[in-house]
Amino acid sequence: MSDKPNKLIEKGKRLDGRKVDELRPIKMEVGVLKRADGSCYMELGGNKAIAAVYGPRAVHPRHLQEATQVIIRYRYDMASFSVKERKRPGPDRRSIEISKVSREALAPVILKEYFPRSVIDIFVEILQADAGTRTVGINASSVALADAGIPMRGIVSSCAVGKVDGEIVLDLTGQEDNYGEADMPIAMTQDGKITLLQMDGHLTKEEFAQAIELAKKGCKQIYEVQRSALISKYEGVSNV
Amino acid sequence: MSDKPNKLIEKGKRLDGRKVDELRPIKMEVGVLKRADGSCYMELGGNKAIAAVYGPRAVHPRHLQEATQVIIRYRYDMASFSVKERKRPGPDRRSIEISKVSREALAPVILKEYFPRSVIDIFVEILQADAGTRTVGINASSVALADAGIPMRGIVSSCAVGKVDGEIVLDLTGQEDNYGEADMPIAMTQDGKITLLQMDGHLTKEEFAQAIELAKKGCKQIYEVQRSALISKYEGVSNV
Amino acid sequence: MSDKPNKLIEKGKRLDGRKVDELRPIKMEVGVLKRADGSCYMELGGNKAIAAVYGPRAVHPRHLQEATQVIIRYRYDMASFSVKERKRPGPDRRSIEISKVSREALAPVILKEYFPRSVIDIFVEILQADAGTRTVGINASSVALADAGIPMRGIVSSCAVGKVDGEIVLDLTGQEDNYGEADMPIAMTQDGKITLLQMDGHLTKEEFAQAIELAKKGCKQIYEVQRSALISKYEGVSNV
Amino acid sequence: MSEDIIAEIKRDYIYNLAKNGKRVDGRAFDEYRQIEVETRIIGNAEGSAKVKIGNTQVVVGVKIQPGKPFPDTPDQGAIITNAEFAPIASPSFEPGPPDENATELARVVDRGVRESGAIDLAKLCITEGEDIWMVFIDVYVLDHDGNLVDASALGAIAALLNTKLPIVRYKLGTEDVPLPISDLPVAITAADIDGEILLDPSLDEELIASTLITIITGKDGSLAGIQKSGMGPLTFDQIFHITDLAYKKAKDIREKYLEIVDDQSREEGKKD
Amino acid sequence: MSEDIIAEIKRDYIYNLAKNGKRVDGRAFDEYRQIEVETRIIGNAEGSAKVKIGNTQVVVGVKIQPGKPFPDTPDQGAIITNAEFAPIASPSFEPGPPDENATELARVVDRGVRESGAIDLAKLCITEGEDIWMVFIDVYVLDHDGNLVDASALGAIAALLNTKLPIVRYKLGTEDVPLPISDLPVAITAADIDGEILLDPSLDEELIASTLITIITGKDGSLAGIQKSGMGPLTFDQIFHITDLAYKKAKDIREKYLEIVDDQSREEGKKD
Amino acid sequence: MSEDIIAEIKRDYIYNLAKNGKRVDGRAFDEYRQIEVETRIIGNAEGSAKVKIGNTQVVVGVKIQPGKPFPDTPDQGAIITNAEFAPIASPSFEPGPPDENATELARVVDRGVRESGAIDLAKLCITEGEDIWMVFIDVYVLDHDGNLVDASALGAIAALLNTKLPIVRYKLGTEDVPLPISDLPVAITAADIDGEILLDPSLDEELIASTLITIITGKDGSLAGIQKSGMGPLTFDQIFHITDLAYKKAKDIREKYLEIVDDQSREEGKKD
Repeated sequence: MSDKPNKLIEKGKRLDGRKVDELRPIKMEVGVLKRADGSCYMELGGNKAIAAVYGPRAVHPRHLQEATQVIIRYRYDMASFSVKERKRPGPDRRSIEISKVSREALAPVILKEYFPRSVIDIFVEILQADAGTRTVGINASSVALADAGIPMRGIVSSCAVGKVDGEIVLDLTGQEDNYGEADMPIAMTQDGKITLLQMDGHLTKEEFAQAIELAKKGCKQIYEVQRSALISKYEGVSNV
Repeated sequence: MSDKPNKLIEKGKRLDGRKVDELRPIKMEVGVLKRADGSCYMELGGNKAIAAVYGPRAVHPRHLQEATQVIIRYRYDMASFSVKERKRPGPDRRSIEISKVSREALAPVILKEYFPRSVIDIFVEILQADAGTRTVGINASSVALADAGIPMRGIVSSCAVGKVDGEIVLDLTGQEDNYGEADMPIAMTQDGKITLLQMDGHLTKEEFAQAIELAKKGCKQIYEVQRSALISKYEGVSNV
Repeated sequence: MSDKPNKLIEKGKRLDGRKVDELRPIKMEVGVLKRADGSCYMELGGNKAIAAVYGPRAVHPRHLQEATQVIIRYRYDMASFSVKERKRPGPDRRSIEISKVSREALAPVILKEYFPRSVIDIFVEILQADAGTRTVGINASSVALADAGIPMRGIVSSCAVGKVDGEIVLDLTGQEDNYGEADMPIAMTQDGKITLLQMDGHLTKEEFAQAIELAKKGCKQIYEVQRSALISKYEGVSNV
Repeated sequence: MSEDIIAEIKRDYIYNLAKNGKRVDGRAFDEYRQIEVETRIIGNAEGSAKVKIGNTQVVVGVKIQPGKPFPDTPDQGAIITNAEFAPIASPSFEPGPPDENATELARVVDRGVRESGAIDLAKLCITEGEDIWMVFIDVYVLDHDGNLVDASALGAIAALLNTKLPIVRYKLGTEDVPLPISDLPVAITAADIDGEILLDPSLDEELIASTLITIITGKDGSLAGIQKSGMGPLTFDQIFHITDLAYKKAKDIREKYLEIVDDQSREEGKKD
Repeated sequence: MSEDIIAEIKRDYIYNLAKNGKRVDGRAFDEYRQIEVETRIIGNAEGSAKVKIGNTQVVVGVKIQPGKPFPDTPDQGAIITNAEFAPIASPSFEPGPPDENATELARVVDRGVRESGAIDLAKLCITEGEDIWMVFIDVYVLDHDGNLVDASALGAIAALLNTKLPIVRYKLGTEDVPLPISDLPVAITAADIDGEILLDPSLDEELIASTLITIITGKDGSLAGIQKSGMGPLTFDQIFHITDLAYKKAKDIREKYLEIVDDQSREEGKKD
Repeated sequence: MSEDIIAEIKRDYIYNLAKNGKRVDGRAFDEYRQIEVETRIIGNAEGSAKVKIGNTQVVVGVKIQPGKPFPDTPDQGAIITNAEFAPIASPSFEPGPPDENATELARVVDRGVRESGAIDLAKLCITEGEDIWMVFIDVYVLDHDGNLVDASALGAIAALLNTKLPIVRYKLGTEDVPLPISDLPVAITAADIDGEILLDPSLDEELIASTLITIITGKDGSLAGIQKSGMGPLTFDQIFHITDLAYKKAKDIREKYLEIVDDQSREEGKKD
């Protein structure tokens, strides 16, 4: 492809001016939807997404209920206009896989036994996409779950690391993802449990270890943003 | 498009010889199907359609039942060969919308509370189409409901009015619809309640008022045809 | 089509060397799958197929249950790579029809009243296809049913007969089917009851009678293979 | 529950009649209900027919459009047959894509037309490897009182007989010509009711029959298609008996309903 | 059960208020909730807008791609409008293809744009019979608190107003030009609550209304579309009353939210 | 109910064994069940392989056809990977389109082939922007006794190794040439059972594992793909431990089952 830039990293700076271990600018807002039980809007560079949580609520049809714990459902969806080439609305194989791994990324922290025979629905709508949408979806969902008052063991934070121009970098843009050598989305809890891990491309074992370390830093920063967003919404309440 | 005629109305006459306030020739026959509980065949100019009514009958699955009233379902379908370009069998967005507004056009006259936990199915098959198929479907369904013995407050009658060559006309043909300026299908009860109203195109407020008046006349004529068709079927019975 | 051979039968020999009343080489193996309750792998010339039987097992959803007998389901499926032009995975109209007639070919011998409110699922996967796949599916399924211990009145055996170069032949290849004059798949029980009969093409009444006679012989040979396959699996058991 | 009891009583009644050589509507075992064939009823279709057999009613429309040939038959037209069990036709038909019964019906009608060679597909090639005529045969069942196969197959041939290639509309010439039809296959369906063989089963008869079998025969009396449908087995004797019956009955129907139509069509074709 | 009781109480409350000329949120019958229109919010779309009416939120994105014309309009662009009831927007929205309500919404928005002549489709022809611009208008409902039609229709026009044809991207020229917009249709929806006519119904009002009716009017004050939706009948007087209201209200909204956007767009268009 | 009790007992049994460093079938934690790879089993496929790992059986068929390139990669072939959980393989597989598990399997196998660079896609371009080879990799699971990912990924590479481009059939030349394969990625899956890491989990082990993780490594020992699948979290130490195990085990499997196949294929390729 002709529009591949010569270099994606020059003198330690990426094309958007970031250092290799820097996240893109983040904006996060809690409680942006009225109808949902919990919601969160997040921007990460060129990504814009809304997560909404409904539940716990009754399960229909009833034979899908689980007797001892709540069911978690997660639906990741990209708006048709979120990408350059219009996407047909509705699920495709990519979104089915992302929905599955995202659900598995969040489920470990939810206290599922609190709500037997119920379901918690997590819906993520990607309004604008620029690589890393699944991490944005997980981060926003994690906050939306807290906003909905779902009891959790902690907040899940997620970011992608990868290899670009031979270097391990944090939070790849679409361009870096397309022309880079590896992409590795990851999600973890504050106490260092990995709840999502995927990797495409090529990494040596050393690079993998380095990438994991960088991901830890990235997730930590994400966590601070999540925390601030939640605090700023409940400041009034928490000051009482 | 090259096959647009120069004029659709010349000296007060339309291309098929009708006056602006005239309906196309109508043929209506009641009870044309053996299996259906009620049925009606209708021709309106180049339109040919059959309506069938099944019910009241049990609702499956049961969780769709309504405790205090009957459910009305309406399915408008065009046969693949009813139009010039073969239509793929099955519902499309147009037929889904028409089914909805047609159901809403008929529901107000049905005494729904007589049959709780039941369903009345109205099925319309368009065999040949030449503009106005939804009005034909509603008219035939209305008669088929009566034929099925469904208790109703009255008969719903429907016709389309529109604007062609700057004039307000009754009952547009396909050609008039394609090259005209506005199309407005309408359905009403004998006591002047509007149960369907849609409009595409452009009408001034004055034209709109004029169109409504013309529609009233059209529906009145339709009603007479519906009444005759029902009487001629039940003549034997009513003479007793 | 240019690749039609001049002659499909020369001096009583077909292109693969068979006589007109000869079956293609058969390989049959019972119990090839661990998870299925019964299974059978079958090769017939260029055909390779696996049949699996699950059940009798509970029916979901419950309203599909039949109070006095077991339900039989049959699903014939061709693997995408089983034919020259890749086939889209999933059912098409051909496989829906074959599934129906195959189910009807086997159902008469199953003692259905033994398992009320239950279902027996028969699944056939065609891995490689060269004409006659439905007969292979029925033969393998019949054996898989026995392997699953389903009580039956007998074994159903199936083969195709047809007309090629003016002669009535047994067990057509793909080439013979494409360029032949008639194809007639048939299935029967050992006591001469016909449970499947389809025919495409042209046969005089005399040819039809001849074809039926040939099919009887073919099914008899198939039956011997089915019997041997079952015996060789249960030899150990039956020798006790 | 009460429905089951009525069904049971009806079943016994039909069985007992059949055992005494009789049918509910008084027909002989090899007698058809009244057949009506009406053609050219759909102006937007290139060919059409409505067939009634007793209360059973089907409409068949034929649409013809240019299209691409299949890779393995670059010089032949294509036939695409579809059957819609319109929910107006029966309380048991539901809206939705064709189920296995509608699929089987479509495929039997399709094979009756295709494999019998009724249409000369080589004459439907416009430009080899590029453009062919696609013949869409769409069967809509309007009222289902049994024996849909025979009504649909008869409707398909009757519709094809009055079909013209829309040559003018697609700017491929100055005159529409009739579709080249070279055979008039007729489908005859029999039901096995407790060993008795009845032609043209009504719906009540179909429901209690152990199996149905359709025999399609061509003008020259040869068999042009067979489909057994249903759970019950048939003996060889029964099958030979049915093919004999089918041959005779098809001849009657062909003469009465198709050869007349055929002549009419060709006459009218000349007038156009 | 308790939900039903709350619904019942709410219903009575709204009815009684309406009978006294009042609404739950204190608005007059012909008063809209606060409207906010934000445009150019989706970088990957050729045009976009977010509209809030009270708590109701929709995002409309416009994507434009070259495509083939329909056979009967070889010299015109195409508009394809779709509405997604994203499940984030309401507990009653479920993942899956658009249901009849989403389909109706999409078609009303589509007709409002298409039949009103807001887009000059003849200007969207690239090469007659070969290539045209296809305009995809995708409505995503984010938060559903009633009156989705007006929000979506407003969002569609606002998005189209800031849409540019991606001429450079598809190598059809050196400059992207704005989509040619020739009218600014505005949809006004009214609800009938026990005979009272209320504009801009909230979700609670919609749920108890016997019917809704949407009136679309153009810049010149003419009616450019009507859709009655719901089971209840309307009288002729009601309909004339609503069209009068709609005309006035549409004018306000057009001036306040669209003509400003229009000017801005054209200004910014010049700067680019 | 009784099924639940058996499941409970089985679960406890496997847990207790694992805690003592043992497995039901006597294997060591890092030991695979017996692997069998058979290739060229489907004559109508351009490449094929059947892989057994213990009782687990999958067949992979590769079909190759000319097609159009994606707009953003006009000079590259395309890989389309699909996984069918044939209902013959498990009582829990149902007929129908791939569910989320089949979809995940297909995508992991796909990425293992695609992202590892195993196929040189640039060599699959026939005419830039016009025609490319499309490589369809279809995985059919025949018997599911756990660890479908490793069996499917191994089957995919083994099938690709004996795949030839059907150049003659599509009249693009006089000789079919082998698909250009430049790496031999191998997937190794581990299960976490109460903190213990077991390779090649059987179905019973999978069902009680808190999570599974698949590590794909290439010939040069680098990581070429990772997929964590399941609800349980993993520690960083566990992940480093698993990647170490995976690297070693993949090397064994590659040497034993793929490099031999590779050699054989190339040998046979010469003979053709």
